[in-house]
This record gives sequence, structure tokens and C-alpha cells, in this order.
Amino acid sequence: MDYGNNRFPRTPYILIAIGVALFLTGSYFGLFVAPPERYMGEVQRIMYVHVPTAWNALLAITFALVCAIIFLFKGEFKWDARLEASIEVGCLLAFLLCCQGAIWAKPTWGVWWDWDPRLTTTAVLLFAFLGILTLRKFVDDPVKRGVWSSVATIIAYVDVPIVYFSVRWWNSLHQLQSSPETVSSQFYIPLRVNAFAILFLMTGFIMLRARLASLRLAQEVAPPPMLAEEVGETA
Amino acid sequence: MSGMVVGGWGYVWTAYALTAGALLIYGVTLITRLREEASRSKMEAKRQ
Amino acid sequence: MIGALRKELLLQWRTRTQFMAVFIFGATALLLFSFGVGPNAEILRQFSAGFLWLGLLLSSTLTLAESFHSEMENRALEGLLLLPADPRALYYGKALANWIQLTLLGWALVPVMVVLYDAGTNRLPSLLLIIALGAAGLSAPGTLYGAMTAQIRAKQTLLPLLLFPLIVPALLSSVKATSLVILGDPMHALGSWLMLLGAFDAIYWALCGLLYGRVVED
Amino acid sequence: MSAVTNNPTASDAMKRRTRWFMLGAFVVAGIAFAVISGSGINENLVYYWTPTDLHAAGNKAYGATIRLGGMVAPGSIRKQAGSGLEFDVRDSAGVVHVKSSGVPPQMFRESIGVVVEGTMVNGGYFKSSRLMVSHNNEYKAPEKGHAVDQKQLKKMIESTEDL
Repeated sequence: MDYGNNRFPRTPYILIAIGVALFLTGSYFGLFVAPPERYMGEVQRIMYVHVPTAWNALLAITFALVCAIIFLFKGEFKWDARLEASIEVGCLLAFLLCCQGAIWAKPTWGVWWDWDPRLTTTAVLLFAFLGILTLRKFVDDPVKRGVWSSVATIIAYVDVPIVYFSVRWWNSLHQLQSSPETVSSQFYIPLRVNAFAILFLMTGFIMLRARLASLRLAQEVAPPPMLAEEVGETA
Repeated sequence: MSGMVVGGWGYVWTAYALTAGALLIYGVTLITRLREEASRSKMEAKRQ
Repeated sequence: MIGALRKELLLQWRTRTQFMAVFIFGATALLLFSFGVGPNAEILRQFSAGFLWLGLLLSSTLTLAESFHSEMENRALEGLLLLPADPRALYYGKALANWIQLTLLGWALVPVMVVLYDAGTNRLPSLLLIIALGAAGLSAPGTLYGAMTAQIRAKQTLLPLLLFPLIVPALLSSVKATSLVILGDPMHALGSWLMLLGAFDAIYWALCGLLYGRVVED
Repeated sequence: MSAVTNNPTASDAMKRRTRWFMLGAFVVAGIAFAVISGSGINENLVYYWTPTDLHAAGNKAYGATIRLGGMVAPGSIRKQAGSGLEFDVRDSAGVVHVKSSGVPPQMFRESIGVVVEGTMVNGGYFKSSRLMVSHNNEYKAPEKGHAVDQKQLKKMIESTEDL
């Protein structure tokens, strides 16, 4: 029953360490090595955190959807723990995404915020998942909590494809997704390094947070020994 | 009106500091929360 | 499902004083919104569509939270689940009943809006259709979340918290469509907004019905 | 899916129904998504109007608060007293004259995308107080010979400041 030392207790810490190292490297390249953009100047360097954050926020929320579906079919609590973890980390990233976007928008677009389709749907996404996190705090029965937050996650996920395609479906202030053809090769390195940096950080965080969630779950369902074992294996 | 953004390092630093700071704070609180929870559950386990 | 619908409608008919109360609440909300803007007739008219939908949205949280109240009070939901009936039939019965109630509520609020905001329109059928479609977008997820939140503490807080972000697409299209009907539609965009609204309605009604069984079981 | 599990045949029938229902629900949701993404409705659900749209609307466009988006026509920028600004916004087929009182962001220049919020007024121009610059998805390093030289840039700005 030694919850503190699971099978791979160090993995998330290693991932986080790699993430920090990559983030420092990528940001160094982004801030000091890569040239400024020809029109946006120095401000364009925000892209090297903004775009990776966006990718990983959507990835975290997508992982939450996967957890929700598996939990509904299998009913294993480790998926509930992972669901909680990925929603929380996803919300953190989505919140950062909105802040970085506002900071980037002010000097380039001229406004902090505008009700452009992309921005609106992203804000909706953030609030929908914050609502689910709040819901979890108010339900005491672990089974109901798991099922309901899975259901709510699946419904709220409808917004994700809308976020992604909003810039294509509607004309918007936000620029289209960039592709290798539209980005100078000098900008690749910091962008990609930071994308992996945040990916590693996110994965590490989700694993740790899932472990926390399953520790709490294990206490709640106060152990019929078999279940405790299964939950203890999580993360 | 040059058609180019001049300067603006303040924005860049704010964005990076915000991101790094938020991730750092989240990571630290996460690890402390986890430590607390782990020690508590160990105690529970001993008590039983 | 027809049976479930009939039961719900009967129940709502019996509690029609509650409908009146909700209507008065909605009308009061519309009145209060106008104080938020101040005495500027032109601006009021421009915002009338948004205010109508906000009024309806706020009122809807009352009716949706209430719609599972009686079930929770005497644990009738468990009884209903023991019947050899499909839980989805119960869901759709309830959702339909909520839809009808919200649509009637929205229609009832229209004259209030016209009087208070001077927001008349000569395209009344379109306006009523928009309200019906928008109410459908509110009632499907609203019924599902009503079923969830009715079972927990702090339901008055949680229902709007979960519901509001989710229905933004439906709300947005409803407001846009309504304001096009009231203020004029130079680009002929009304049809597209209605299509979008209808598409979101379809997604909500399909997904929520699919997931409802999981929400109420055990 | 339901509480009825003690009767095996009933639960089997229920399971089958559930499966069909699931399929139906996914098909409905899928079609709805396809309608949102595929059909032409999105062309009408605009965040901003183009000058062509605005001309097509004719007289009906006057008075309402709208957003107008397009490209700043080359050579059309004129600075007014105060922070006022006049320029033409164009797309492939139409041109609209804009008088803006909003402070333009630094990126504002000829041939860049802009979105202005305001109204079409009776003088036949678009009056706006909120001017936003929209950057496209191209991120390019400065070309050779155009390296951003801060000093030179500053000089250039100072010389154009009171244009």
C-alpha cells in the first residue's frame, strides 16, 4: 500500500525536467537567435510560446475526451483520474493561451481582445471545462462524479473542432493555421523545440496530477483491497 | 506608422514570464499537493 | 415516449402557477436590462434581441432546475427507472416538455420586448420559429444537466455554470437571427443562421439523448 | 444501459435498440457537423463584410454597426488632424472609403489586411472608431538588404510621423 512509490515514480519528473530544459533551449533560440519577423518585429517571438500552447491545450482536452469514453465503457477509476488531470492541465494551458493571445494581439492587431470566431470559441472551451472541474468538486459519489464528468466532457468536446476550424469556416481576425510554406525556416527551431517542451511538461503534469487524483480516489472509496491496488497502479 | 512593430520587447517578456511563471507555480503546487496526499495516505494505511 | 411526454405536460399544466412566476421573472429581467442601458431608445432597440435571449436564458435555468425537482423530492426517478421503459424515452419526453414550455415562455416574452424596447417586426412567423429553434438548443442540454445537478448540492449554481458555456453557439445564432429579424437583414444571412442553429440543435438532441442513460443509471 | 437487467431477453432487445440508437445519434450529429463545415452557410455567417458585400447591400447597409474587412489600398492613406485617418479598403472587386478616428496599430500600412468597426454614413464613406490590423499566416524573416536596423527604422519613423 505504498502509494508514494509506484511502478514508475520517476517518469513524470524526468519528463518535466526534459520539458524545462527544452523550454529554456527553445525560448533561448526564440528570444535571442531567431531573427525578428519583417513586419511584426520582436513581438512575433510570442508565437514560440503561443502556438505550442495552443497545440498542447487541444491535445490535453482531446486526451480528456479519450479518457471520458474509456471510463464510460470500462468504468476503471484510473481513467477518471486521468480525465481530471488532463482537464485541469488543459484548462491551465487554455487560460495561458488566451492571455498570450491578448498580449500578442495588442501590438499587432491593435486591440487586446475581439469577438472573433477563434477567440470566442476558445473562451467558450475554457469556461466549459472549468465548469466540469467545478462540477467534480460538488459530487461526492465517485461513480456519479466520474460518469457525469465524462458525459459533460464528451458534450463540451463538440466545441474543439469548432475552435480548430473556425479560422477556415468563417472569415476572422485571427490568422489561419500556419504551415511550413508560410513560415521562414529560421523560425522552425524555436517553434518545434517549444512544442515538444510544452508537450513534455504537459505529459508530466498530467501524470502527476492523475496520481494525485487517484490517491484521493483511493481514500474515498476506502479500500476494498482489490480496488485500492488497481487505483494505486495509475499514472 | 511604419507598418512595422518597433520594439515591443515588453510584450514579449510579459508573455514568456507569464507562461513560465504559471507553469512553474502549477508544477510546484502540484508536487506539494502530491506530497501531502501521499504522506496522508501512508498514514491512513499504517493506521489500518 | 408519448406517455412520458404526456405525463410531463400534465405535470406542467398542474403547476402552471410556476410557469406564470417564471414568466414574470423573465419580464422583470427584460425591464431591468433596460435600466442597464439607460433611456436611449435607439440602443435599446439594437440590443433587444440579446436582452430577449438573456431573459429567456435566465428564466430557463429556473424551469430546468425545477423540472427534476418533483422526481427528486419523492424519489420518483428511481421508480421510473424500474419501469420497463427506455430511459431515453423518459429523457426525450422530458426534453420535449421543457422545449414546449421554453418556447411558450419565449413567445410570451415577445410582446413584453416589443413594448419595452420598441422592437417591433413584421416578420413575426420567423421570429416565433427562431424562438422555437433556440429553445430546442436550450432544452436538450438543459434537461440533461438538470438531471445531473438536481441530484447534488449547490444545484442553483452548477446548472448555469455547466449549461451557459455549452449553449453559446445556439445562443449566439439565436441572438443573431433574432436581431436580423428585428433590425433588418441586408445580407440575407438569416437562413444561414437558422441552418447553423438547426445543426447545433441536432447535435445536442442526438448526443444528450445518447448520454442520458448513463447519467441516471444506478 | 438501464436498470432492467433481471430479464435477459428484455435486456438483449434493449441492448440492440441502444446500439441502433447510438448509430443513429452519431449519424445525426455527423450530418449536422457536415452541414456546419461543408455547406455554404458559413459564407453568410460573417465576422466582417467585404467591400463587395457592402456594395451589394446598397442602401440597406447604412446605419447599422458592422465590421468591414479588406486590404488597405496602396497610396490611399491620408492622415487627418488629431489621430484621424483616411484610407480605402478594397477587396478583389470593391472599394470603400474609410474615415477612422481610432489610433492605428504600428503594423498599419499599405496593402495590409484591416478590419474596421463602424457604420456606413450618408456621405458615402465608412466611419469607424475601432481599427484592427489582421496579419496573415505568413511569418518571414526580414529579407536580405532589408535587415531591421533599429536606428535607421527610428529615423524613418520620425520622418514619417507627421506626414
